[in-house]
Amino acid sequence: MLRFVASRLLAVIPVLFVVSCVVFLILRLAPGDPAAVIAGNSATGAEIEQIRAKLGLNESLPVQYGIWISKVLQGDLGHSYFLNKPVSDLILQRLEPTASLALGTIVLAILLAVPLGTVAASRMGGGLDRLLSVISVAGFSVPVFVTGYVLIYLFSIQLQWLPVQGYEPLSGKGGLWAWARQLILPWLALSIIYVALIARITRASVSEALTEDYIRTARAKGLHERAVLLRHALRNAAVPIVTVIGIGVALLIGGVVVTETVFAIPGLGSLTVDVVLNRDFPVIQGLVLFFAVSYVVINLLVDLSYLLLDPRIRY
Amino acid sequence: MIRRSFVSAVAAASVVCATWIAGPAHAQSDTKVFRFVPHANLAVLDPIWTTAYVTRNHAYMVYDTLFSEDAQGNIKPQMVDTYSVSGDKKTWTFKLRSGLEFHDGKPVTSADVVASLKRWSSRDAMGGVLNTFIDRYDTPSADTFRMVLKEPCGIVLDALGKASSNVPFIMPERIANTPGTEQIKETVGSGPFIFKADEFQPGVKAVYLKNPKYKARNEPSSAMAGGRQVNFDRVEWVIIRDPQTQFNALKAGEVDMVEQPAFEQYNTLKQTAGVKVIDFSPAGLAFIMRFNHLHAPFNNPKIRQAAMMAMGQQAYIATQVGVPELGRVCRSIYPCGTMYADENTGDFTGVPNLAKAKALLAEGGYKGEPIVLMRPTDLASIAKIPLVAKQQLEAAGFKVDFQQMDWASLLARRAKKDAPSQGGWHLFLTAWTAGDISSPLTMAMLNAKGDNGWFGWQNEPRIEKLKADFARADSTAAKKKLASEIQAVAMETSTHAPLGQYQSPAAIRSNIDGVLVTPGVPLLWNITKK
Amino acid sequence: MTTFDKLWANGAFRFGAVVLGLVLLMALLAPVLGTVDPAQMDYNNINRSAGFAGNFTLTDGSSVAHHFWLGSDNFGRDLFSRVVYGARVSLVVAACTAAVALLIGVLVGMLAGYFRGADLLLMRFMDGLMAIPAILLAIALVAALGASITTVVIAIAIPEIPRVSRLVRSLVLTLREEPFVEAARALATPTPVILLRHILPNAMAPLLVQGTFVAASAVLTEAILSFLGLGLPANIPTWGNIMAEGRTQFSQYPGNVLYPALFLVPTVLAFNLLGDGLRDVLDPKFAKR
Amino acid sequence: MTTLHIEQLSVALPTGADRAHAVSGLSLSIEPGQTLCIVGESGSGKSVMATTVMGLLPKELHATQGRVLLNGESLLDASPQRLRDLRGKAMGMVFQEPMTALNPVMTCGEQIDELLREHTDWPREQRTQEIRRVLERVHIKDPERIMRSHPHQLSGGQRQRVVIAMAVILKPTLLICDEPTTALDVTTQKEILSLIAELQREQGSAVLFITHDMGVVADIANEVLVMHQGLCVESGPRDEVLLRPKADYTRMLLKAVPSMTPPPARPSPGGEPRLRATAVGKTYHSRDWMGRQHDTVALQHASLSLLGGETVGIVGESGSGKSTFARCLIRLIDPSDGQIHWGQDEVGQRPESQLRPLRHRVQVVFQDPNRSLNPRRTVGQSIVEGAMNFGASASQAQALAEQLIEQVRLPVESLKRYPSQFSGGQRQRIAIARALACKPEVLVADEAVSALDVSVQAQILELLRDIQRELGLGLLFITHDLRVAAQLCDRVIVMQHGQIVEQGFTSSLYAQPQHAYTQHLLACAPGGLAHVTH
Repeated sequence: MLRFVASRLLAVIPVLFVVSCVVFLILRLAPGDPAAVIAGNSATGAEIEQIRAKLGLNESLPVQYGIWISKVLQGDLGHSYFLNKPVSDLILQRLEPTASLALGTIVLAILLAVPLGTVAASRMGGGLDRLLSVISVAGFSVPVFVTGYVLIYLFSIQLQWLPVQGYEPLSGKGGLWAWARQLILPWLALSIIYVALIARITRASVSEALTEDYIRTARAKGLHERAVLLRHALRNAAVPIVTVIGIGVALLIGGVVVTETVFAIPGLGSLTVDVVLNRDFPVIQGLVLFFAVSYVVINLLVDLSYLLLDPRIRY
Repeated sequence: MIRRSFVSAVAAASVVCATWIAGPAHAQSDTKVFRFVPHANLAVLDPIWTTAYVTRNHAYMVYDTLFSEDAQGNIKPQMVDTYSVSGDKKTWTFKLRSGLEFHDGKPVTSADVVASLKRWSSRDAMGGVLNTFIDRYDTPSADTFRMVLKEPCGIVLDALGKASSNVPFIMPERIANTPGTEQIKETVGSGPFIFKADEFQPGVKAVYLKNPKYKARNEPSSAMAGGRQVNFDRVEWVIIRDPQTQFNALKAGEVDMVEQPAFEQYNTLKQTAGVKVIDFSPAGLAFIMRFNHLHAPFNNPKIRQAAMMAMGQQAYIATQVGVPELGRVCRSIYPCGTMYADENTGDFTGVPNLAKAKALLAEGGYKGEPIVLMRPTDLASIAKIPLVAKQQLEAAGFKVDFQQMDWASLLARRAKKDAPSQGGWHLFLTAWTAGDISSPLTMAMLNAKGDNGWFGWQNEPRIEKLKADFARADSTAAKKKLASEIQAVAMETSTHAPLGQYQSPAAIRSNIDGVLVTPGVPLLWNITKK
Repeated sequence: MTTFDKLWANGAFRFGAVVLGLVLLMALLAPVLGTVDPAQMDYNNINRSAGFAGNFTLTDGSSVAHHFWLGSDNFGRDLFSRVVYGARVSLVVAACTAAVALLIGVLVGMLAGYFRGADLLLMRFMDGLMAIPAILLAIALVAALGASITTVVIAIAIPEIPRVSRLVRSLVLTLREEPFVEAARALATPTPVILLRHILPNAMAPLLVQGTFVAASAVLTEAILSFLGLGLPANIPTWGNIMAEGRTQFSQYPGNVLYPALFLVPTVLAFNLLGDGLRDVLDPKFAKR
Repeated sequence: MTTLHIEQLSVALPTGADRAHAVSGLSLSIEPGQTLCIVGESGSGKSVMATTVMGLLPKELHATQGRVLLNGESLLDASPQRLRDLRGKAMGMVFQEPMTALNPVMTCGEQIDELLREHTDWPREQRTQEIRRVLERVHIKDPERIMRSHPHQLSGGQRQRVVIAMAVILKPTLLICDEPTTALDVTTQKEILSLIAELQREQGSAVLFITHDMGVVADIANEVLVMHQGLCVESGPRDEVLLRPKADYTRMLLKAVPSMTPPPARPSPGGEPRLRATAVGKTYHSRDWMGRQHDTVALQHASLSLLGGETVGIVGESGSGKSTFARCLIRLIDPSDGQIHWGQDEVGQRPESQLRPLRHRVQVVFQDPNRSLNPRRTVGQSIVEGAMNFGASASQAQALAEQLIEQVRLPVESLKRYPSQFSGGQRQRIAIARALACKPEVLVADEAVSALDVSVQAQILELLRDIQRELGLGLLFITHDLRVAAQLCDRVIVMQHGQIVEQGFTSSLYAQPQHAYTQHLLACAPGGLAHVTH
């Protein structure tokens, strides 16, 4: 087990190297220049040049990459061109909101999607199956900013139950309740999408499991249909379901820009868009490294969870 | 033995949720806290290092200025108590008010002032002009500093009391010594608010506390001048990116003021309960279109003239602003309603004259080569005007190659002098607040020093000479005459096309009063909340 | 009963096919459905409500009687025309994205599945590709190549390619062991022929299913890109950028967002149900049930 | 009291099936301690009848008439709740596929415990103790370890024992066995059959035993019922039905079972060996998660030679290495050591590119008819593939295909149709035609008939003999079925644990087997009443 985990973590190095090189090149080759953005509207060409020189953007690409990668290896992700803050602080600051948004959404999605998919699978092809499929897929078919606005209109403006926007840190004075209140609407808006994703995979893999011989054995033991469905079919369908949940978490960590914009939640998604639009190179590169590592770690956790779910799998 | 069924478990959970949700609705809006939504995300904190408006607005909260402009545009002393000018008008002596203190408790000294002025003038256009006149600075005592000029200069006070970017804010010497091309690391000023650096979350919020030791002047507030009374203990800048969410947050009372709500929401805002619309900057903003003077066809004045004849200001106002009463046609290159605005602009009327445009095109020998018109996709405030320009230029017979890109790419491409077909450009459009274009010395488009002028790189020595005379003129009447002459040359050589003036009113809760009228800067002192 | 009859008998597939057929028809017949030039701005017809009958000024200044079935947006453009023409672009984006993602995904997946050596290299690269956030890729591409249909298609397709290639790889790994593939090897059939003649046709069913899901998410992602100001330029209408532009005045004129949604939601729904139907009928695992 | 009594039972098939009823008008009864054997080919409805008794019919099928009484209680109109109480307690069932019958993600102990928790309210210790006792009763050596281990860690035989333990732990009055030993090796089959008989004696339960193998019927049945197309063709005491069959169908079935006594040896055809293997071996190398290398030796120094016109059989149980040896000979896998010759050319260590021109010499027919033809290509396209690979033009290949399809006794129109439209037997014929398309010198049949019904099996064997005689092919026949080998092969090679233990002429080897393993194998072959069957 340890060797497997070690080898997977070591495999991160080449991926990180490839990813950082690719992103480094995309940024330098794509049009747009941070110095121009900093100088602002009424600057002149000369001023932009001065700022470029100060930021070291006139060095050759390999030199710039060398400087950056050597600093990263010592754990210093560098400084943002704009925000006068180390990149690591920026990411850490945005971690809690993104994590709360991501975890809440995934938990809610699983609680809704797994039963939905399992029931749909048990009544495969029936009216209920089609109805549940349409509901779960309908969630997936609406852009999240539309759902977001409608939810705000209903729950914040009309019913005034929940706040429109903002994020209260967990450690804030409001404590758990203030934190949760802010996130209920975004959780709902987002989880509708992931319910569709997870429900479809659950429906597919549970109905596939129901064709297996051990289901017939379970029924021959006189078990109630629900026990057969949950303890036998669902447990065997767990591996593909956990895989799609892993993908979901990776997407959520990557930042759900639109939801963060609509609900004004300071997540990694909106930070990504800001820094990319401003061409804040160090932060972009830091973010990409963070996403790459989190993506690989999530995949590793998913693979390790397979060990718990299916004894046949050994690494 | 059958375990609790799954369905009933979920039902019980949802009942609990329902009671839990319906807790207290509103965040109670405490009268001692003011929540403000700026027009853009506050990122850079150094008002000298960048000309970004949001950084300038932030700096007005934290820093103080030697002089400041009042509602009528006159420059009034602020940190300066008394000042005198020598007979030969070459030596200005300024004495600071007593008891001025920085937020870190240290007193404000003349050394701080000189260092701040040096750093400011290394980056600001008007400061640059002032520098050409200055021989040296003297600091005879802690509260007195002297400016010795090589020859008399008419814009000393205009410069020291300058309203818009870059404003000569006064910083502690240790910070002001940072070179102009490097960002300052600390935000310590002597202004009415103290910046809470530890609570600053870029892209999320910025927090300012009332400065108890601030010694406000006792004159009544008028624009930036006068006493700067602060009626709140804590001011929070809440960054909300989405215009619809800004609207909802204001309506729900979660924020007290939105600096720049989307124009489309103007009518609804006026009818929304608990909300009112106020215009703190009547001079507003103006759209312009800038030509690239280096490359064909716009290096030929006739073709530039033809393009200007095709321009119809009404269409720009209608599509980008959309609310008739917020926009107005204004032929002058200076904002109508400000000191130097002047209606006589030769043939340019701001109403399309297609016949004349086509004639000029023919005269200029335009052979239909495509005009590269750049459009920013991600800056909502000016994303629509290029579409109007494309339509109007095509109506006049121009062929337009429409290049869409994000703002950062546009800024980078705008700085390139290459030919339009090799990554350069012919035309771009942008907007300026009144404060930036009310004086010829601060208007970027009038920087006609060719290769090191403003983008578009017009080389027009006549404009530069008139600007130098303007700097020496000492009477308002003389300055007015020179400003009109500058506009005449600008129109003759069509430096740029003014495309209409508009206001961008703010939206505030109805229990808010005392928002000061300024040339574009939202000032958060003097405001009261019942 | 041919495969098509079996497919038609499946409710989900039927709903999907019918709706997509209607949308395709609407897109093709756009010019004759009482529409005007979707990009034409007429600023004295701004924010008309649905059903308003007035006249619409054209580029050359003349005006024609026009019925604003769905009203107009804050540019004064006819919303109904934009939605109808928008169908064209949205369908093109969906189809091309699915095609690009499937094509490259199949190529990479086949190579990785059949040749051990290529497997490690390709899959690590795919991991790398998946680690780059899709939004960053989209922004960089749109910034680099300018906003056009091809860039948007590439920007949406690239994050889908690793998923498709992973699916193809797993299919190839299982199909490789099938006796009819081994028999082909015994008959001395060259490897590329085995891949194209024996392996690919049997991987078609799950691939089609994945294709429909990619198409569905493409229409949505285009809307997200437009929301961020990175989608197609305003003069090329798509459901995504109509909604994105209309969002600032959602409370005042919800029509700008809701009317395109009335078209977008059923289309994405149709793509998804088409996929579910295909999977239930064609996928051998399910046929056994 | 009769344990199971069925009267005029009919089960309807959904519309569009090949006949109206899966089971029509079936009657039978089993007394406690008795074993009724239902015998019939696939599709005869025997499994549907068993699932009807257990009340496990899928949604599409339903019993239209008749009565099913378990100890006098009618099952057809019992409530689902009542049926669930009976299943596992009053009636237990054992299925055909032991490899997939157990839930892979639960330990065997858990799966039996689940049954006890369902039907009894015994405390945990009593349940665990009961499980240990029942596992001992089904002769599982180390019950503690088996209880904690997952199904994939057990052999086929062990898994079937766990299923049986689960079926009998609550001492049901009726035990239904649906082909419980078909997927097992001959030796394991014998142990399972005697285990069922032993449990039946102890518990006095009635056994409803379903099989298609006449040998098994001969070993264990008290009463026999022959089913065909859902109807009861004949029923009665075992000796009556087996020795004096009245129905033609029963007679046909008995005749199709190949006899255990091989015909007299044919003279060796002589000539150069078409296929020669000397000391061929195959070892699989794998690294586990701790990095330790694991070598599993699948095949060791196996040699053989095959002449044109001669049939050599390779016989052995699953895991004996016979399939690995065959795949090495066809060069679908690379042998670790030893030499292989196709005619004069050595092919053992050659790379694929050099092998390709020689591949037409050796062709193969696989076991599973459903997966040996590409479902997406027509029969004609599959057959011509080999010929086209070796340069035949389209028209030549088409002509060859028409000639071959008739040679395997299928109508010419079938060339245009898809494999899914053919029965298992017909698909094997197509596979043979495909193999013959490139005029091979050697044909390797890897369990080519074991997935077919006995009657169909007989026709395919007949076809193989004719083709060999007409084309003078060398035929290498791999099977676990000693009866088939006896009738088809001139010489037989017996393999165990990857090694050849004995080889010789079929008649002498069957009469006086030298090696202990061969003797054991021959003894275990079901149908002890050898004299009965012929």
